[in-house]
Amino acid sequence: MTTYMDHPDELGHFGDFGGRFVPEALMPACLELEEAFRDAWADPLFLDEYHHILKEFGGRPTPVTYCERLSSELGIELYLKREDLAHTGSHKINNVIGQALLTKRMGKKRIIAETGAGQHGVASATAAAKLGLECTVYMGELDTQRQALNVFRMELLGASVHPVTSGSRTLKDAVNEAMREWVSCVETTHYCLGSVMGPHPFPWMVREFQSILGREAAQQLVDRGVGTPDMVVACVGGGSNAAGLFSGFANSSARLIGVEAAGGSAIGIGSPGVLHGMRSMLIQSDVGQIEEAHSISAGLDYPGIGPEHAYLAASQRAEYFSAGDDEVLDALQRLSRSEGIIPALETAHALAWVFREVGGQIRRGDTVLVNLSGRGDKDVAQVLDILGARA
Amino acid sequence: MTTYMDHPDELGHFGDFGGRFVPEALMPACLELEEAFRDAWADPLFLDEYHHILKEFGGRPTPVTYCERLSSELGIELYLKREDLAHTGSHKINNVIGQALLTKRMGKKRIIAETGAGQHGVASATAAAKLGLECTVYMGELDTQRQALNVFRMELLGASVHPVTSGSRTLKDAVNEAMREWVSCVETTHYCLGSVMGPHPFPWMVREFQSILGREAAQQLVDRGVGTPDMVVACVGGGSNAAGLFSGFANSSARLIGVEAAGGSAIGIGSPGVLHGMRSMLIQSDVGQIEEAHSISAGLDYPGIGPEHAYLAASQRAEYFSAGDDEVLDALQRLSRSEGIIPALETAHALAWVFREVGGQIRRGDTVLVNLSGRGDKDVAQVLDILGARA
Amino acid sequence: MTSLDTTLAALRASGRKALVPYLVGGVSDDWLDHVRAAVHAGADVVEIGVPFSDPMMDGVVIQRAADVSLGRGTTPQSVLDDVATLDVEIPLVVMTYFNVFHHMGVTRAAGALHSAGVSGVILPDLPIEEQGEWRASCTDVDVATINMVAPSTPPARIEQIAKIAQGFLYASARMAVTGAASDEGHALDVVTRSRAVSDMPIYVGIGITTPEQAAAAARIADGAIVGSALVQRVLEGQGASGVEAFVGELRRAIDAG
Amino acid sequence: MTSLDTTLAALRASGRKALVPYLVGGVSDDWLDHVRAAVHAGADVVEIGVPFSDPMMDGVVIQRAADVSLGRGTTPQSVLDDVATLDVEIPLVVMTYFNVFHHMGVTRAAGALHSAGVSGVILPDLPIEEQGEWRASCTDVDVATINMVAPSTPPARIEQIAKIAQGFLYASARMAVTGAASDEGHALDVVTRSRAVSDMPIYVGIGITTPEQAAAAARIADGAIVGSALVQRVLEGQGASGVEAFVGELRRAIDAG
Ligand SMILES: Cc1ncc(COP(=O)(O)O)c(C=O)c1O
Ligand SMILES: Cc1ncc(COP(=O)(O)O)c(C=O)c1O
Repeated sequence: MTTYMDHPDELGHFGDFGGRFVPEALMPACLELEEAFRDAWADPLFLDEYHHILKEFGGRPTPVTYCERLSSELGIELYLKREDLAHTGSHKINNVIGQALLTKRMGKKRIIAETGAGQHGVASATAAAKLGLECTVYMGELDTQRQALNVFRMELLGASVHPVTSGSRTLKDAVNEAMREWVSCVETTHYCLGSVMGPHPFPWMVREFQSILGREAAQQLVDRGVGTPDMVVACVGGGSNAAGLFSGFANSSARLIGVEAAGGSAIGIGSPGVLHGMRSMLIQSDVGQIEEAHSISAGLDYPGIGPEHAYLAASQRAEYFSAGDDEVLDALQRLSRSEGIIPALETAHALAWVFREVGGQIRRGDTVLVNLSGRGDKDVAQVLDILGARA
Repeated sequence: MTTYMDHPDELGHFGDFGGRFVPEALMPACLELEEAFRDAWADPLFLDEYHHILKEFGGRPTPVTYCERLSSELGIELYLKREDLAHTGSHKINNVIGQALLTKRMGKKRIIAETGAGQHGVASATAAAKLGLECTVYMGELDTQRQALNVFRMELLGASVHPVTSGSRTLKDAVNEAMREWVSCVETTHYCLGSVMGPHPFPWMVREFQSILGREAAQQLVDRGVGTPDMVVACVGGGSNAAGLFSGFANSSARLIGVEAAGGSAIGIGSPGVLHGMRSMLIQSDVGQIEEAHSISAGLDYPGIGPEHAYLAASQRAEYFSAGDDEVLDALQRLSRSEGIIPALETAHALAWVFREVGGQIRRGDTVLVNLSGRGDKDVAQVLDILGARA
Repeated sequence: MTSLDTTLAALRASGRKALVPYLVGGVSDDWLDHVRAAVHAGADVVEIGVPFSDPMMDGVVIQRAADVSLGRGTTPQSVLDDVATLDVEIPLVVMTYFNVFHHMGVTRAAGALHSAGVSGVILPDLPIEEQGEWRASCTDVDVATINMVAPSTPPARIEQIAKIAQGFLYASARMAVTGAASDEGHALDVVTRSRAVSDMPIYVGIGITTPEQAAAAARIADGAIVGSALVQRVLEGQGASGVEAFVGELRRAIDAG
Repeated sequence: MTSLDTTLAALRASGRKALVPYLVGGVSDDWLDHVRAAVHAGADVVEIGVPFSDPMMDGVVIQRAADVSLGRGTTPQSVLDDVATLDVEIPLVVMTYFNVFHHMGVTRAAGALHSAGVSGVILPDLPIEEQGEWRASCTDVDVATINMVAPSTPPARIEQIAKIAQGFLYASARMAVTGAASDEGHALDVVTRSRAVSDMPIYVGIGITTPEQAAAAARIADGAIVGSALVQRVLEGQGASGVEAFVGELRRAIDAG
């Protein structure tokens, strides 16, 4: 039997995907990072500190919530893994605490990070503040305007935010710019990537840092006597929350479902390519130019997907679907009204798929675990604008 | 030895304060509620459900976080009880889950609530959505304008928000209006009051519902080997987060410190009076008209204080101080930068006092526990406006 | 037994149904003329509201009047000072919220009420459990403490209240704050339950808006209290003549039975 | 051994220091004239950038030029088609990002490069570990795969790279993306370390802005690569004559030693 979500190969390949497509200038840093991570991840002291901080500072473990009202409306057993309750409001904290600790372990004093809507930027700024690191966040200029409050949150946390004026001035350009900057400060600075993407060891490392949520959820379902769910569902931007969740169930009988934004569906409408240090599925033009993703949720506005997801899709261990903006808005409202939890727009993609597929992909009576990857507070102004304009 | 924070007397008195100063129309509802609460609070099934929901839905227990960087800067041992990590972002959820369960137990189908900035309104709407109750929130018209996003959050959660156009159109008028409305629907509707105020049994009941945070914190400090802190500090609006915290330490050697907003300091500049069903300390004119409180934080903009706090102050078991807007803004920024936690403006009052009083009220080396009553996300826009205008 | 008890018992004994108009003190320069007009038009008792910043039992009309009055600089003492200048033959009672007198000090407040010639006080937020000191101070100076009963008040509690009630029992016709209403609410029910345990005069109030409603209330009880409908006319600027006209209408309707 | 290896080895043997100007393909109608001008002014190799949407190793100037070019509808194939029409005596190398050729298909891309008369390719994001298939396809059609070494590249890795390198070793003078710089960076260090393990021609690039810097680079290495400073002039609209003038200055400075 194949086991899934174990180590990639020595060069960071998950099947045909992954690898380390970086300029020579960055190669030593990637190798150093890989070694540091391998070493740390086998070091009980590091693991203790990582778990201690996530527990006492990050609010872990997050609970699994049973949705009583929706379950009976839908005729399924619906559970949510509550990453919205983690510090800073999403799963992003799991990753940044790990990378910030690793930064110190490598003797570096500063992190840089890219961000789209600002969630990973806020999380990075938070980890940096907590651990006494400097932090610069690269953010597309358009996004800094759309998310001015998140810019200010990062600044409050002591980070400096660098607006990126190149290209489409959104997330993918922020990644480009962070990589460019990293070249020039790689001696003192760690690039704290926000999802299971980029060059090896990032996709593997970030998945490992996020696996805490999948492990917790699996154990929590066992503890409640639910056992293995029929289906495990997560939204996919770069794919870190999905990877974290899936890793808790990859070698169980659960179906693994990733839900991308319809306009950013790298598995659905993309093709293999190389970007940001990895070979993966990318949305690109017919001559190999990377295209912009389009979605109501900034956190899914990424034209690629983590390489391990490309592999899980190719090997059919996981299945990837997509959800459109309208059903996503409906899903956000439905969960809010029925269960008292306002989900992030990203998360609402996973919910929209579940609401749509009951009776389709989902059989009545199935037990479905959805990763509530983040809270919707950050999105409320946007949703108000959209619904207000429609009313 | 006197024991503190036990039951009030039969009529709801804490020393000279408290009582049940309500119209006859509401008296039966208050008596029914008192009986229902007494009964529920002694019923292991009710307690189980309350604790179960707070755990699996509300994110309890919240951690206690040690502030490594600030502790060493200040020369004290600073711990935070992290209510910002509770669902909806503050301690308010502890109370509303309790009251919503009680509502169902009394066979009522609807709750009404007052709110200032919207925290208690959002929490109430959340509890109502979770438990399948209807919910109407009364909110001063001025506040609905200042906090339009919170109005929309409540609406997303299925509540209807009723703008109050009387009086100063802020929190105290929202309480008046909620009470008026309660008179007309008391048969079917529970008034879910948001703090340790109002007529008996509210001050006692809400304190009991909030005591979970104090009990947790006390146990967590014991578990870590810290033992009893020298000082326990909380901000005080109505006083529910402070009451919850204090109750875990009232019969220990810890000094109990409540910090009010300088412009809403009912203990500091108020005098005894009767409002909203209770006898307590109130800010009032020289002819007994209630005055508006003024503070940068909407959640502390209340001219009164819970009667048990008035009693704790009179009996000198707890001490009450105040903090001004400027030092509060500084404190918010300092915690954010140093520890990666953006506190609510309300909470920042407690922090401002601690930062100011090290070397004064606080001896170097003291162990200080501050209740981080809520997260600052709701306040970021306002802080940006203020700091932006100054820059 | 206060003088108010004696007066109102005698009124009832005479077979006359009581009409109690409510006016907000200090709402205008000529507010005392409104009181006089009400007396002239046949009021048996006038209820005078002392405006309070947070009138929890009042609907929008009386809230607005209170705001207007406070905006003019009205204070509890200024209302009492005004009242003291009135020279009318009927009892005057004051309605306000307890904080106003609590802040004055209970003994001082009772004295001030007495000096102003006030016969009784209605404090909707001072329940019987908390009335001890207040009641004692007032009784000392012959000021009655008038209690309310509501549709939600259970029989045993009505009995408790009736036992210590002074002046009249204020029977709330409905579960609502002051303001216009178009039906009789639970008036009959509340009055019937009160009668069963008390032989005090019982006056019905809350929501009585029209002469017909006042007449209906007076038929089932010993009197009718009319507040918002009258205050509304004052706010519209109808002045003393408007008050006199409306109170006259109420009087005639009640007397017509 | 590709033809490029032979040509550049011979160039070095002749004692002439190589000058490698960089131009962005498709940036203007007359971009081929810029290439010809560079050749005319004394370039030994011309490096032609194929614009990519996400130029991770490029600074603002070259990013801007790539945007301009893409905005004109330039595609990888259109650049190669243009290049195919050039009739120049010196080797042309292409610089771009791997996705462009990955998307074409590695074998097809190698064939297209060959057909266009391109002698070598620089793909900064294709490290040696991932070059296997690419290198094989290119070698088949006599297209060299040129590798970079950076100041951060440790000696052992320089050795690994040098072992398989073709054409020349592209020595990055600094830890930075393309763009102007005012010092020599770590050029001497990188070159020294590369020399220790390789006898390939070593050309220094990244940040060479002025004739003086080019001359300095050529003194310590076998050649100098000048990109942003030249592209900047193109973006300013200096056209073929501007290119010719600047490349001429660079040539003279280098030749002056
Ligand atoms: C709440 C939330 N969920 C999901 C995502 C998508 O990222 P990933 O696919 O890496 O989990 C984001 C990214 O910003 C997010 O904020
Ligand atoms: C975060 C937070 N802290 C404190 C308060 C003050 O309320 P209390 O004194 O009842 O805890 C509020 C009220 O809105 C609040 O939102």
